[in-house]
Amino acid sequence: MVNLILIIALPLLAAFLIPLFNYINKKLPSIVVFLTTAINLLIIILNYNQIILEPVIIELGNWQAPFAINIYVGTLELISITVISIISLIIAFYNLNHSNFSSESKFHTLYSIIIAGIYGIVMTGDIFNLFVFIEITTVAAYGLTTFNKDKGYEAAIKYIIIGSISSVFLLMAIGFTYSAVGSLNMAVIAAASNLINPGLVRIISLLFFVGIAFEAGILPLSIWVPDVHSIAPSAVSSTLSGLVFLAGITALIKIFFNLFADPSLYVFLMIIGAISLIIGELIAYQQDDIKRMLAYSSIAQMSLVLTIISVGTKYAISGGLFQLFNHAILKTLLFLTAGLMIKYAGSRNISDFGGIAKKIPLIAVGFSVGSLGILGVPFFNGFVSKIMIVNGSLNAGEYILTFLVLFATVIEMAYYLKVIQTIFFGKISINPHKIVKSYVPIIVLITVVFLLGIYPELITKPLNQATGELLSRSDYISNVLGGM
Amino acid sequence: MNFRKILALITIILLGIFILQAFLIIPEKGEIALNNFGKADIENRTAQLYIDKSVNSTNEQVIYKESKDKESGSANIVTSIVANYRALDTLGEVTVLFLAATGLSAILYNKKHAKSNFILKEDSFILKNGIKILFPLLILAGSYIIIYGHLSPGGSFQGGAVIATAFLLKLLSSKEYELDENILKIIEVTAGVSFVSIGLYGLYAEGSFLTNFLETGTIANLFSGGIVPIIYITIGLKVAVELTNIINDLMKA
Amino acid sequence: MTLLYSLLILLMLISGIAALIFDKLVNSIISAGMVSLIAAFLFYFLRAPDVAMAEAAIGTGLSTAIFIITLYKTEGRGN
Amino acid sequence: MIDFLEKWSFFGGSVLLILIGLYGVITRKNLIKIFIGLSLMDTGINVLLVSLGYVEGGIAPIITSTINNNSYNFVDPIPQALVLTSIVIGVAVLALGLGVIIKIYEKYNTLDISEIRGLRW
Repeated sequence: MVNLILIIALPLLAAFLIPLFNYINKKLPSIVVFLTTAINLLIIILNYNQIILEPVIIELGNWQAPFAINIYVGTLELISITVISIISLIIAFYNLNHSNFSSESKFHTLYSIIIAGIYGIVMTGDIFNLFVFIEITTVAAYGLTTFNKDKGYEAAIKYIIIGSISSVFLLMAIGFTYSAVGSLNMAVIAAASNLINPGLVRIISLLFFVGIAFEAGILPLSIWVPDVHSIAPSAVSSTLSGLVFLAGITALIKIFFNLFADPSLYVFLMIIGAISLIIGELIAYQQDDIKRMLAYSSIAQMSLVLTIISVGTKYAISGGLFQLFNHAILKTLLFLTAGLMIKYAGSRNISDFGGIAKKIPLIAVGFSVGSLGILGVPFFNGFVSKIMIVNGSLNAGEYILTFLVLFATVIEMAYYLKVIQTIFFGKISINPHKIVKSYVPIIVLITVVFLLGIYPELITKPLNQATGELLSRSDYISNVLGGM
Repeated sequence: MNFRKILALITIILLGIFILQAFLIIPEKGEIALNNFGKADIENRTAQLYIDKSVNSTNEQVIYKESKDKESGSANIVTSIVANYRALDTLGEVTVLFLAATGLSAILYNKKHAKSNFILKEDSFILKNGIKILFPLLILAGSYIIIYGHLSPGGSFQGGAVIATAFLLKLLSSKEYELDENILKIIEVTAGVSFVSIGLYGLYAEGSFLTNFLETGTIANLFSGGIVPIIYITIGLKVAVELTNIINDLMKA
Repeated sequence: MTLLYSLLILLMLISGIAALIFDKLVNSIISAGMVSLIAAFLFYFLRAPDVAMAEAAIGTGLSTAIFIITLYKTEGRGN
Repeated sequence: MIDFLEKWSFFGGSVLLILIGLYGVITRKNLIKIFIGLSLMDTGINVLLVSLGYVEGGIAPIITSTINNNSYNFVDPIPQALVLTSIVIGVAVLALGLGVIIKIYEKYNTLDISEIRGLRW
């Protein structure tokens, strides 16, 4: 058993050391970041079997559990950090060859820290610590956005303004919670949450929603997403879209399932999510810029996950979570391949990608696999989760929701198939630019997609366990508080 | 007053009503709500345990210059929370500052080695010499605030900011003054790495990240906080360097 | 004592509004610094000397300084 | 009157400061003013957090030669620790934002968001 705090501490240590490494050799920072992500994956694998048996609670600084910061890793957190570590490893590998920025070592510093922040958001069991990790993640993302010297600054300013406003509301929610309960520990708050006045619970949870939803890509607060995701370098877009959204949704789930489990809030979440889903898909349909299209599609997918999870039945929640992890893998693949195609074609417009598949077949195939996975075609990983989502919402009697999900899939199909058609059958109309070959990340990601598509039990079994844990708050509380 | 401003005003007023009603809620019996102003409840809550320094031990009185070997050992309870009970937050916060400084230097990278073109208009004699005298005093004050952070008000953030202010004044006062970026980098790396390493040593020695693994002494003595003052010095250096970096970068931009 | 607090808070709000409506950016920045300074006093009255010091050093001192530097680097360059 | 002020001046004042800042962020066109609005919001939330932890007649949570043991009526130290963190994070984000503003000015030679493509709204 290796202490899981290491997966937060090691990237931070690496990041603090990077100026030194950069002094020794310009290539070293990217290698060090790659190695730390690899070690993180190793640590998680070493812990996997134990955590699946029972949740691990790490008390920091040797202080008794509810009184200081603690880190809680249950099954949901375990699956999340596993997915995060795999994807971050793949992106770090991609960065080995592809990060030729003017200030490269700084890019790796920020990348290393954003990964630590994402792990922190997922694992922490303390609401103020959650705020700190959210700030780490967003400030690193602000910095990473500006690495596009062309248009990055405008996107970054938008991001910073909206992020700062939401962080104020998040702090307000934390302050109100602390004032009412007298503790910042999630389990203590959960235990006391039926004692809090219901009106106050509603105000606090809405403030939490405003504070975190901007990280999770839910629409009214995520107007920054398309700008930032389309402008940032591809490795950053896939990190933001795959991993930061994953962390944001996990944090929202923690707030709305572990902290305040108030059924009237679920209706609110479902409505917000459904509206955001349809609007996201409709705007994505109109885009011609491929990365903007993918960004709006991410918004729609995240809203889908939020809506389905707030249905609240066991089956629906597992389906939503499965979709969340699928989305992380698929969007990484999509953003990486889209970035390579943009580099090759020298343009971001879908109409300029005609016939690109004949020149760079593997990348085009990667993009198609990602698209088909999102659409939920059989043998791709999205298939099982789509089925679970539709079944889950039907079983819960939410027929309107089922209809909306299917409607959204149809729109999705329209725009993804349009891109695939252009790539494979369009007329070649480009004078290709140079491209750095990078096959390994794409092949690995495609393998993962098919692996999960053909053996979904790999993830559905632990997911069912995670859903069970999520729905039994009393277990969570007694796990952390012990006999108190 | 155009349409947009009126819309903004209405939104703000609605938001204000929404937030302020949280304070108006009168809890029914058995329910809890926000405390009234001045009626914060500490009794039997986490805060009381921090004040009593009895998170892991039983409730004993803490007496100035008498109590020995109390959990975090520092007389300033806010410090003991920042640097000991909730040290992970502080690590995160230092990381945010580090991120901001790194991001800023990446943003303003192109003109890195340009000289600062931001100085006060008149290179006045009084100002120049005034700052010459003030500079060591500010550095001294900053260091004092950091080192005595666990005994008196103040601490690494305040002290770090004071030191950064000293460099700000120095940069303002003369064109010629240039910070040695290598030294800044060395301090930055050392401070950051030692903070994490202290945490990791706690993990190695006592089995938990950021444990206070040193003996704590008598409350209110200089050497009483265990690792608290050491952590505070590393944070103070880190804060001072990052803030100085930020100012330096902005001035050279 | 209560009246003193309330007056200070009123002053803080007025400087806050002033910071937003002044035409010249220098005046806005000074007003925002004023808000921070009053907040530092309020922290002192709320028995939070640590926070008061931090607000005075960081909020009033450094924030204002970096605002002024930015102003000089942008629109203030001409004057 | 005094009772009302006592109860509301801190809570109401800090919430109002947050709202004033938010109004500024939404309506102002100048980027520096928008960031002034953000820093007002930060100050407001910090005052709110500390005042939530205030105890009437309480004393600062530091054990000194006069306050020589812990049985005094201290104010809540936790919000103060949180606010220290929040102040530093605030200045970090502010500095990063202002750095980006300088770059934007270099590119467009203006700070007016209605004249900057990609920031108009």
